[in-house]
Amino acid sequence: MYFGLSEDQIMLQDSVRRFLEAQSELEHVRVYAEGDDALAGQLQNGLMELGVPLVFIPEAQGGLGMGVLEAALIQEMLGRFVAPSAFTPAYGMAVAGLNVGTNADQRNVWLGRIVGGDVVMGVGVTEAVGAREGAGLTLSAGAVSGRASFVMGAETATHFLLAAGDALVIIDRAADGVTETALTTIDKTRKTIMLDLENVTCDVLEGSAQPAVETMINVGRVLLAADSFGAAEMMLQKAVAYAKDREQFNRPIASFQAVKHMCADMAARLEPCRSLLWYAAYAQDNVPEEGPLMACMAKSHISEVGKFIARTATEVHGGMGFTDLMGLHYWFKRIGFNRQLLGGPEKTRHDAAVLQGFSN
Amino acid sequence: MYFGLSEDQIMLQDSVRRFLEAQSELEHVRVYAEGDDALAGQLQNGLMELGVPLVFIPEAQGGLGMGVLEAALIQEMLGRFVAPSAFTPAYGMAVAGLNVGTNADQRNVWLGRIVGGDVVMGVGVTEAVGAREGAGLTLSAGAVSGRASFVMGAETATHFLLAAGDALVIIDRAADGVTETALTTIDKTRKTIMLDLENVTCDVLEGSAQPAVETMINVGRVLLAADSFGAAEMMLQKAVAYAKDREQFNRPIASFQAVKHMCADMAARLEPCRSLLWYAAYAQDNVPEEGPLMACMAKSHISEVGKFIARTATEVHGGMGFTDLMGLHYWFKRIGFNRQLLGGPEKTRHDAAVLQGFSN
Amino acid sequence: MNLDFTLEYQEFRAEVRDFLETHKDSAPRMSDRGVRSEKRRAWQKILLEHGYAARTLPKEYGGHGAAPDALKSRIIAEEFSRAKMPGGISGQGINMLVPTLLELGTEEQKQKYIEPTLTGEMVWCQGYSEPGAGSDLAALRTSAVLEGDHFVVNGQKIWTSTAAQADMIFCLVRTEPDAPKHQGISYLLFSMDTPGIEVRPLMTMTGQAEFNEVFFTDVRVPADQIVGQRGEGWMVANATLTHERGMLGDPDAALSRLNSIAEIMQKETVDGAPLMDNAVFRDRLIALQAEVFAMKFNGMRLTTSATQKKSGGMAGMIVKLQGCELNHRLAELAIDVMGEYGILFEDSPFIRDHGMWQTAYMFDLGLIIGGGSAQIQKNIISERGLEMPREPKVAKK
Amino acid sequence: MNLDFTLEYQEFRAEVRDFLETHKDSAPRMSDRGVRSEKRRAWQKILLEHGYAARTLPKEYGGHGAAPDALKSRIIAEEFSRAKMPGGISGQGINMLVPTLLELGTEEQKQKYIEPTLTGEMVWCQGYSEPGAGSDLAALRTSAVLEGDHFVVNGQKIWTSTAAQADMIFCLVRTEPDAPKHQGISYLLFSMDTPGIEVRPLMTMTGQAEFNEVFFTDVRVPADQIVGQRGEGWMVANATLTHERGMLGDPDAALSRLNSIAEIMQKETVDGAPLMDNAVFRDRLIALQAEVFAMKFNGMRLTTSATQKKSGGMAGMIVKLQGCELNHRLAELAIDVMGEYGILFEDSPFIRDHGMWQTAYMFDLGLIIGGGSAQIQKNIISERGLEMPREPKVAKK
Repeated sequence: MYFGLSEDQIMLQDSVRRFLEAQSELEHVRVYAEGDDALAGQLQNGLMELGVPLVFIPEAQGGLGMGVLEAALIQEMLGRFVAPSAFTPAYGMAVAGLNVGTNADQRNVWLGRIVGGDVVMGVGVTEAVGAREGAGLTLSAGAVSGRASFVMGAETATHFLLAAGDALVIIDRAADGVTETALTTIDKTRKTIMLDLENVTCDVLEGSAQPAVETMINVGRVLLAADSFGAAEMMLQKAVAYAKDREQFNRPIASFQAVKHMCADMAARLEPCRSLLWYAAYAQDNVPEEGPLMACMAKSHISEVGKFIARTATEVHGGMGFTDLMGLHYWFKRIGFNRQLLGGPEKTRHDAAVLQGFSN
Repeated sequence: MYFGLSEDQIMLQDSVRRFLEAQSELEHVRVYAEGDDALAGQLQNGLMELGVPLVFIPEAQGGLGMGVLEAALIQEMLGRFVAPSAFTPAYGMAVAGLNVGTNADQRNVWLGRIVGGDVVMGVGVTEAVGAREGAGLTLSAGAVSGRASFVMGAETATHFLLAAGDALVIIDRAADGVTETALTTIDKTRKTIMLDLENVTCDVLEGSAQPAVETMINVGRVLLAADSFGAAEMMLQKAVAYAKDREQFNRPIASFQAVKHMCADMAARLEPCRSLLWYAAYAQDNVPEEGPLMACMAKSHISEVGKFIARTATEVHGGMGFTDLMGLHYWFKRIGFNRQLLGGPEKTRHDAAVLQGFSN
Repeated sequence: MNLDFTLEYQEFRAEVRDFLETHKDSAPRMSDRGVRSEKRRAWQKILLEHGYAARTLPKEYGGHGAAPDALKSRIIAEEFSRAKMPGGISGQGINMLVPTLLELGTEEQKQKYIEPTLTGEMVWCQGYSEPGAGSDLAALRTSAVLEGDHFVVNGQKIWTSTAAQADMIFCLVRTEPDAPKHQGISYLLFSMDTPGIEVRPLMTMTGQAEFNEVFFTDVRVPADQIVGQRGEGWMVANATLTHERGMLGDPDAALSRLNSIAEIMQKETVDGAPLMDNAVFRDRLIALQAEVFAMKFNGMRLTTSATQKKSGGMAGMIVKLQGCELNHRLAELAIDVMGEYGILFEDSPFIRDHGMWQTAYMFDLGLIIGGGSAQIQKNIISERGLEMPREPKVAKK
Repeated sequence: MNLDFTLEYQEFRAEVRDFLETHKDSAPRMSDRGVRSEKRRAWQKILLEHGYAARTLPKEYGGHGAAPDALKSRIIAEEFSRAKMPGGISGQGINMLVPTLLELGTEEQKQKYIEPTLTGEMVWCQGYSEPGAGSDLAALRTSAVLEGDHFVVNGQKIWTSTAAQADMIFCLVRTEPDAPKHQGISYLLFSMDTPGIEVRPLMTMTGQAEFNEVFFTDVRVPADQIVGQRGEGWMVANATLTHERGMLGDPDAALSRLNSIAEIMQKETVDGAPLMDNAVFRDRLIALQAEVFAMKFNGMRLTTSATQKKSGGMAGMIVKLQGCELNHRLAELAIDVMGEYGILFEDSPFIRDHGMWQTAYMFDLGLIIGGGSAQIQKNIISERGLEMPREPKVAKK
């Protein structure tokens, strides 16, 4: 038994870390957040060169054939450096869906195009988690209509992989009948949209859509949890560093017991999340009977701990944490965004109860 | 508008406080808790001399005709000094039930006997709050059968006022067919029993039992909240005093920021409970449309704050708080007992939601 | 306990309602409430005339001269809130400087500054905090050196709201660098037009610049523009900080926030079921409702204390700590119940309640950690309220 | 990440299971597990023989002499827990004194004390804490004055578990009253039968006397009954405190507590509906389940670190703080879901799970606040784990 990362996994994560340390420092983040896509594109290209988009695609389709754990390790780093990347929807969830929910031909075609780089998927599965008033897609004669809300990955998507009732469909972003409404969210490093579709031609994936959509949601939950974990880890690190640096009453605030205990509480709550995240990611590929439950556990628990740390780390920074000067809010908002997508903690805990037969 | 206590109310509370300060110091509490009823009886007599049992009984029946607020102020003191008294069931809930749920004759008879001192009521309404497996009473041909669980006031009761389905009945404790099972609870200062009844002759109160039972529960909830409030206030006071006294690392622990902030958190959460308690008690008599809601609010919120203080005050005492030496656990357990009776916080919040049309 | 109002107060309330009904068209709209708005000043003039602003300030300085009556103040606040009408101007000039001048200013300063401040002609900002002096405010380092009949001010302030629009600043500076830190501070008043002042907006996590940084380079301030004596500035400022407590605003703001959340939960659905059907969210709503009620009643108790000219004691000391925390947690619940909609921000399509919830969630956190942070509030509660000892002095290395 | 066990470990697990199956009738029952129980000692003898107790201790002192293998230790713990079989004796003698003697004892002390301690013949108690020296343990005042070839001990200890049954005590005393507080302490071993020792049971909030106070009046201890040198006792004790970490017990204890609560919620009803139908309690259950899983996986990660002879780092440092807190909150949920039944105590009729929940609720709180309290744990995490500075020294008045 070995509960930990392999050397390869550590190397993979370190290479992404080193790249992002250089490419995604705060000044770059500010530029992305203000909507300058050039710098974000440069970061995408760098990730591409590292092979990041390929990690989760099977070798048979030209990918690197790694698992959800590797994807989570990458996403943790993207969260740690609040990098503007659609990795979770485009190269995590979409790939997971295509792996499960289609026949070999369609899989080869679409994954091949993703590997080739001429297709980047956005995903819309919000209604499969819980449909808000009026939202939802219906399929009729090979065309799809209705609203898909909170579609993820809009920054780079050329196509969208969408849950439409019992089906899973792909549409071209440029197709007739597609109306996009850009959403402004708290997190300016990722782009989310509403899609209103009217009779849009689509490729309906053959095979059973239900398990595919569920897999997409599970993988998405694990990756959002990884993102929050990475962001929370960085916030704790920043809080400790700030506390050592900042003096009040002639001593570093890190020497005040109240500040020390706030940091200790953060560390004590965050550290077990790392193991939970590793296991939840690992289980998706290796312990399938526990995959959905562990996705719920990681998403809900890391969302709660993440919120606690987002607030407490800000508090340690005092007024500075509240300003834009230190940019701490990018991490705060990233954690806030992850919390709500694909089911908030109450929803994911409810799903966990259902999975265990504790509720209907 | 005057939101506060009247001089009479302050005097009433002070007189009970002074009496209990002398009669219910820790050494006495230990004796009661070990089951020595003599000293408890002495305390009852003292309260009797102060007129405490009469406060809530209408003047028409020979009482002092005060309201729930006065009863709550007394109960707060009983909680503060963890006094072994069945005031809540015997002179709060039972009197409230008799005031509402019967005709004038029965009311005169029973309240008269209570005033006279030859009847002391215990109450059993747990099943009207929520019936656990198998419990509940049924009425048939003027006799009552079944189980009443967690009957309050067993220390002094000569009779029991019981909810039996849609009816409210009084039985003599010594009647044929009554089987008592004494319960051991965490709180050794109050006595609770199970009653198993088999065709026990009873006095069925005429009039509508439903509102009477509800009133008993509302008044009971306010008084349990008052008891927890008084106990929590004392625990905070003891924690602050201990922290000033106890030295570690050559300074009183009260000078450590972490200890100070624990005490400040307790005070900040406890103080608004005082106003909530006053209003909830006042509303029972004066704002009847808000009475049931405010009883739920006071019971649930003060239970939560009480639990927080029970734990935190114990923590401030360090290991000493955990021993029997300081007796702090009598307060801890009193708060724990109050929390669970007549509906825990989740149940009372649910009731509050129903009262506002937020739930069925 | 008597929650009825006597005839006098019932009549007073009716009077306020009449006033609001009569003048409802004179109140500036939401978009027209900036510190420089003419409509706002016209409204302020009406309020001053009727005694709904500067109610208890002396007539000789432009106030209404009424006897302090906490109950009437509360009735005014309640009725303005109920009618959704804006109250009087409430900047730091009116709330902090004016009471300070009344207590410690010279007659000339009172004459010169109070009335234009009350009418809104003269807008003030506050220069207290510095980047290196937050919770340890007395560590401030902005210097003022007397040269002839002027102080020459150099340094930097932060957290200065309305600095860009202000005519004047009341400012703490260090005039005696060698004195112990609390005894070397002076309290100066000067024009924001004085050469050498630069204002830079300070953006916060809400995406707005609610505050500014203000930089002073050789700013020359006439030496008589001082309140109190040289080196007494800390005492003068503390008088002002005490007055800050008065800025409570709508006593039932938390309750109306709570009711808005209940409305969302009743109106909006997931998978066809109203959010209110979610027992877990409902339980959180009710738990917060109990806290809101507790704070509401705590506030009523404080009003009664004030009408009796008694100190609110612990009930008063905990208001800021508990109030900010409660508002923050209300916003947190609103965001959680809205699910994905909870992350919408600013002027996004589909946003609920004009985006107030995320903004409130962050801004209230700022209030918790900002000027007079939660940590400091807890020190005050433990030291003044519970009489626990101060942190001992640290040994020199 | 590889959660499979290699053949070696699968075989080892099978071996443990075989052992447990074969010897299941030899294990003492719950009522027969006291420190003086003959059955317990017979069981300990079997465990020692098979290497399920004192597994890695040298054979020459009565141990099994196996190479340390964290995975095998974990497998043993898991299998004993699964079979609900008691493990080896685990008092403070075995867990704290024996490792200390192995590291710092004289050869004579090792020969004399280790084997009888392992077999359970010699029972120890620990004399560290004093009423005035809790979190500030080094402030202890129990004195030992050398008179001829004996130390004469006077003073008082507290929190001494099994003091009434113990043969021996390992005890910290102050031998050099004029030295700095950490340098004046010595570590003595002596018999609890020595004249001048009085043991008084210390009742706690659980209603049981889990601890004792121990009073020393002119207790004469031979001078060679010291571990380490005079004045080195603090260093010796810290070696022991480090070993305390090993006392973790059943790695899945929290999970089995959680499962018991789920069982109650599925089995018991209110108004005819199972408690599990209450969405609010269910939500709390699942939230705790996530924490239990996180701690379980954290423990697996620590086992892997140990098999690789690496430090667990932060993952290890947080175990006590988080583990106690989690157990306390599990008990809290159990009490809440049981409603009125939650307040039943001791041997009350109708009590659930033999009354374990209230006892656990209180006892776990005791663990949180007791020896090495939460406050101290947080200091350790912030200072050693996050490298934050220690509290500065307080200035002399």
